Amino acid sequence: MQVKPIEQRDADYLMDDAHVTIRGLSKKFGDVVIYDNFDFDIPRNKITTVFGPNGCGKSTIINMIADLMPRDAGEILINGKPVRETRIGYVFQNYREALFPWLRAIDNIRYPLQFLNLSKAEQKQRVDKLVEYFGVKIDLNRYPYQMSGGQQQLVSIMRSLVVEPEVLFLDEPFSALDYEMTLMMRDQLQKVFMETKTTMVLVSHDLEEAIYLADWVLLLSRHPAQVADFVNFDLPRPRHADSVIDPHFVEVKASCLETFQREVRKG
Amino acid sequence: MQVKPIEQRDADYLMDDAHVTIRGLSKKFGDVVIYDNFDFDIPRNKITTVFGPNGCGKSTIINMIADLMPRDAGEILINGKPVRETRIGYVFQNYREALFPWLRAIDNIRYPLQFLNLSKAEQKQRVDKLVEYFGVKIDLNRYPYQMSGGQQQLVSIMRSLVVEPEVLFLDEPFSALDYEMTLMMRDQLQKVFMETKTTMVLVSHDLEEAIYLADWVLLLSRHPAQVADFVNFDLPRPRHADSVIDPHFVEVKASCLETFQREVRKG
Amino acid sequence: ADQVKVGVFPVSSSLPYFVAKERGYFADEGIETEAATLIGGPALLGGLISGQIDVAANLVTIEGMNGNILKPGVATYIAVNGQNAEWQMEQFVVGADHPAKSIADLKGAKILSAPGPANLAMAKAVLAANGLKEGDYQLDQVDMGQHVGALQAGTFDAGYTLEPAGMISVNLGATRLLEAGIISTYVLGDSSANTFAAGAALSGEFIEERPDVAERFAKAWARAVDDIQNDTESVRKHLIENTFTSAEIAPVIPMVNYQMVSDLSDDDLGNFQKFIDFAHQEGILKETVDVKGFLKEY
Amino acid sequence: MKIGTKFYPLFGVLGLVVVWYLGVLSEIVDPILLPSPGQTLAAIYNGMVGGELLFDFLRTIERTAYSILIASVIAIPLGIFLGSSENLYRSVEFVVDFFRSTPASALFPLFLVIFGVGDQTKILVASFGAALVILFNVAYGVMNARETRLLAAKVMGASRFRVLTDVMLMESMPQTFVGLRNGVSLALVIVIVAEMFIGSVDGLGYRVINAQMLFQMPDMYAAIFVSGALGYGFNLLFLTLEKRFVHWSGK
Amino acid sequence: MKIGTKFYPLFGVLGLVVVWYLGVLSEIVDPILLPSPGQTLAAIYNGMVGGELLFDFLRTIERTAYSILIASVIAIPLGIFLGSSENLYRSVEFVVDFFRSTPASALFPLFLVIFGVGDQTKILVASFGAALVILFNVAYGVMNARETRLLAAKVMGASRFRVLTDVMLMESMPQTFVGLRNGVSLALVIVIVAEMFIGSVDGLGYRVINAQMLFQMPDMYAAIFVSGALGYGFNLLFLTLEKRFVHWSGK
Ligand SMILES: Nc1ncnc2c1ncn2[C@@H]1O[C@H](COP(=O)(O)OP(=O)(O)OP(=O)(O)O)[C@@H](O)[C@H]1O
Ligand SMILES: Nc1ncnc2c1ncn2[C@@H]1O[C@H](COP(=O)(O)OP(=O)(O)OP(=O)(O)O)[C@@H](O)[C@H]1O
Ligand SMILES: [Mg+2]
Ligand SMILES: [Mg+2]
Repeated sequence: MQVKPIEQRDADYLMDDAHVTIRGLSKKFGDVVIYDNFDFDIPRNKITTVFGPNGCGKSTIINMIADLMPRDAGEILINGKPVRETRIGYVFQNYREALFPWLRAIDNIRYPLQFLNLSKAEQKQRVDKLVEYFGVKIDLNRYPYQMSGGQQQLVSIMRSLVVEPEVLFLDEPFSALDYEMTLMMRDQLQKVFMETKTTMVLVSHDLEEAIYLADWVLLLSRHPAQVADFVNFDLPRPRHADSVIDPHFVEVKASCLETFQREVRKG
Repeated sequence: MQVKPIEQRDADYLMDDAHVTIRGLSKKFGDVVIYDNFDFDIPRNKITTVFGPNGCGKSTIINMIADLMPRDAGEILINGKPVRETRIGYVFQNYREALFPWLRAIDNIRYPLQFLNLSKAEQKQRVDKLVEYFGVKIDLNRYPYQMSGGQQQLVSIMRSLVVEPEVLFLDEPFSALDYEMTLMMRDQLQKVFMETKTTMVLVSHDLEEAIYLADWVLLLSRHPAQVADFVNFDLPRPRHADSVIDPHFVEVKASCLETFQREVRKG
Repeated sequence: ADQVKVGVFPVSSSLPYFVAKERGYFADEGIETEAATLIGGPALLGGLISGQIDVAANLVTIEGMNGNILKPGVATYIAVNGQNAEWQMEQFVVGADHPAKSIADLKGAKILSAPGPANLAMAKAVLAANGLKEGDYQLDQVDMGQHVGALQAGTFDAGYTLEPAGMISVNLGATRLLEAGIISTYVLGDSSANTFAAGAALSGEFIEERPDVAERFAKAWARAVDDIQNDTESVRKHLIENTFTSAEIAPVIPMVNYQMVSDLSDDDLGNFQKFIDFAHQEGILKETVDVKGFLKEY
Repeated sequence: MKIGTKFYPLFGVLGLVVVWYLGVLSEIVDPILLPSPGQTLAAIYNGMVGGELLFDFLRTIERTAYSILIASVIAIPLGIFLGSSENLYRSVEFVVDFFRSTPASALFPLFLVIFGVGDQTKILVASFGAALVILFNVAYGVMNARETRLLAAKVMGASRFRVLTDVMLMESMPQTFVGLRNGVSLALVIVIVAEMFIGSVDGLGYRVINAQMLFQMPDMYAAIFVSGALGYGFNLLFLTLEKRFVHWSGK
Repeated sequence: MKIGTKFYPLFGVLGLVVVWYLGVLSEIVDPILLPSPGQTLAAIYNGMVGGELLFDFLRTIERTAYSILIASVIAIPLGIFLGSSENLYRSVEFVVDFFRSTPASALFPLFLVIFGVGDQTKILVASFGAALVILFNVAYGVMNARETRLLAAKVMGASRFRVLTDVMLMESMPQTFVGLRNGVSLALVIVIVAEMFIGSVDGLGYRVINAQMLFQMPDMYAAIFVSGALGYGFNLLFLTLEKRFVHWSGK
């Protein structure tokens, strides 16, 4: 797969049914230009994964979309509205620093509900439904530090989902987990996606993971960040351990790797 | 590939030209039996990678071989001699905590040489040779904290190689590095191996990495740790990015994954 | 020269030491003194008991006698300082705006006291002699350094204070003097009687082991006392460098009645004993002592 | 940790007592000046069981407790306020550090002038000293609040004020307790020094100085040891409180 | 950080001076008791330029420097020794903590008895206080040495002794500097209190008490402020040393 010049590729990643639209986005840190007049659309009800070299701006872009970081110029709309008027979810890489250790797991999950206009009963129902979705067997009355890393990240994901967000952002959500936990959590996330069809944007530094979970893989190059490729991966869900040796998977991976080696690493 | 009962598998992993021989090894932490009468041979001049679920005892075994941890019973010999009489190298996962931040990189590398009987000139020559091997372009007069993670781990590896160890142990040496760094460091390590043929034992929690680097992959199950499989992978070196889509690689990976899912995760 | 270690409390009561030192009287006797500045009786007495000093230039007599109870002879006085209505030291002052004209008028007042159990006991005794019972007033002990400030700030209505704080606060216009020499007046019953509240003490060890040095030391001391008695004005300058005294107050600061033990009259001895007995009666001294046993004439 | 380790501190205490006894027996120091451990223990016992020492002990506790209370009430909110803006904290940092470096005992005169000589001055000087320590720790705690938690709260829809109360306040708790522990030690020291030197009719400092004036050495050492024990006790108390209320700290 | 932030501390100082002036102008406190900032500054200037204050300042520096030197020489090796065996440290921990909690000023009498009445007592009490703080920090630094670095040295063939000198010693350095900074603050406080209350003929504490006795308020505040500045200066000095010698700390 050959990377086309920017102009021709537009059609590939500016789409009609975009959930998040990014137009003319610019961002500098000091003198370093991270984004320069960047346009991109994030598809609705899909998982878009973002893969790119360190420091290319993966976290920066989802932070700007989530309004956690100011942008220098440009417009970002979720469903045509500014972010402030949208419910979003965000899962941080470092769950240890994202959960509130002074609250029990269940209270961590409940925390964002107080900012919605919900009755106690509705709140309870939301949480119950979620717990059911995940088939959670762990004791949610424990404090985060009494749980394993995977359990904590699960709580973190539940906390972000309990508000029924329009878009869920995940910044390397599994990279602090060990291999087994990662495998389990990928499958949990996939299950949730299949049930809720929530639009998700997931940053990963593991190419295999990025492809495994994706409907679309966004490959970013750097200085400033550009779309090196935007690859569709349509292996039917649920995917499982064997998917990684499926020929289609291997092919997409090879193509991504090639792009990464050629376009991205040189940056 | 079917896993054979222990008795029948002996021949596979107890070999004639073993570099490290482990016999009747037992280790408990409190009431938890990690190893119980464990036998294993590590082949000479090969890279053996160890893969297994968290907490199965990967670090424990290499620590016991390296005499960093006492064993409850059993015998471990390197080249027929006890560890104390052998020069070994050890690369820790957490290079930040393994390097001495008060010494410049070059002094970190030189540090172990003072425990050998070498003249100043010989010491210098050793270091120079090593620097040449690695084609090091970084400034070794910097302090570790002034270097990137990859550079630090490189220094850590050089420090372990400078004594020309008989066996080099690496406990998840790249897992704290980012994707690009990891790719580069794998290739560096492979290069060193091809030049020196040093026997290496490398623990990895990334199956792809474990296979990519290995001549032999040791799959461990847990409670107590047992050899779930010991797989030969003989793709010629140097291996490179494309090797991971080589059919032989994919096949070995599929087999390992299957073993892992069936034998290991259940533990 | 013979070495003598002297503990010095840098207040005007130590004046003979500074005079003898600076006028070369010790040198004349072949004595070289080494001074250690020590604030307060406990430090001085501790020095005498442990043999770290040979002489305390100015040791409160009650404290010295207390030491003599624990270790007889440890503080043997060669000179004592008398204080009374004329030789002012302890006194009652009252806020400038306070209506009190005498100590008896201090009913209901908040009074500060010089610190330590002895001072507190004296203050209470004086108040009692003026018809004020405990509960008629509030009495707090306050470190000497704070007296002027506390009186100036009006935190207390009145104070049982010592020189030079008393004089400074009067000069500042913060207070008026109510009555001085009150121990003599109310405890000894005679406003002109000498209250020997402090003096120069030698350790028993010093006297026993180097009797000749002790004698020469006393001789030098006597010369200084003599100078002070006969030419009060010329000795005052020795206060400026050596004690908590500024050049402004040095010329006017009240003096105490410096006396060598050998010059004490029988009345003096009687008053001294009475003072010590009173301390015992107030519970400040565990036992009573015969003061004559701890005086040494040279 | 094995059960045996519980008893290790006893070795240390034993060692101290042995050294002390040797000092007394060898008469390196005059026995009048240094009483034996036995005499001191007896003085502690007599003083604490029905004696005056107990009363002084309680008075010192009372003063220290008031100081730390006042210090906390002022310094914790102020520390959160200052810590929530780095620029603001930088502005006052020098002044805070300067006063932290000023020996509290040198400040007695100033406080006497402002607050008078009563009990309140002792309490207030101690509060002042403790408040600076607490302030500084709370402000640092707030400034070092995990960025990620603040962002997490923000992204969930918490207002600036809610971020302050829900996250910053909680985040600063471990450091606040460090401040409280250092603060209470300092407050105790200042209270005792104040009782010793600015005049008082009770309290451990008074007992020390009084015993010293009367040259009752066993009583003096009794009071000194009780002071040490009190300091140790306060420290232990706050450690226990910390374990309870900041259960997540260090995990 | 922008250049402007360098000047933030000035705002704080300015605020302090303004409050002080207001206090003086409003005559809330008697002007005799609280001199104006200007008078105090003048007293500092006159005292430091050719006056006696400079001499006292230097004397206090000298005493504090000696104390911290003595404390370091004793506490650092001892701390390393104790810290290298956890059991050993546990044994003495209680005694160390106990004495750390004992107000150093309460120990004056004991030290007078043991070390005599000279200047050395002030220095030694201060050393004692500082040594406990340093000891405790060094021991913790050693005990918390990164396990991995110890293992790394061991696997490279370092003997137990070399591990101690090459790794533990270096590892404990950052914490040692924390101890030194706290220690020097404490030493300064004790030296000043000792100069105030044990008796001295020079030093800042003597200057404070002397000015107080003579009721020379500008001089007293001058001495107090110089004490504060000295404390701040010591702290800064050790921070600078730390940055230089423990360049890797916190990185
Ligand atoms: N607050 C900041 N101030 C200055 N530079 C920043 C800041 N945040 C990020 N950068 C820089 O901007 C670039 C993009 O950072 P970003 O965190 O988005 O990278 P990333 O793609 O998420 O990398 P990683 O894979 O390491 O998570 C990097 O070079 C980083 O150093
Ligand atoms: N010092 C110790 N004390 C008690 N238990 C220990 C200790 N070290 C390891 N263990 C336990 O022994 C088991 C094996 O530990 P080990 O570190 O060898 O696992 P590992 O295979 O290296 O795991 P990982 O993939 O997490 O590195 C684990 O269950 C661990 O909890
Ligand atoms: Mg990132
Ligand atoms: Mg491990």
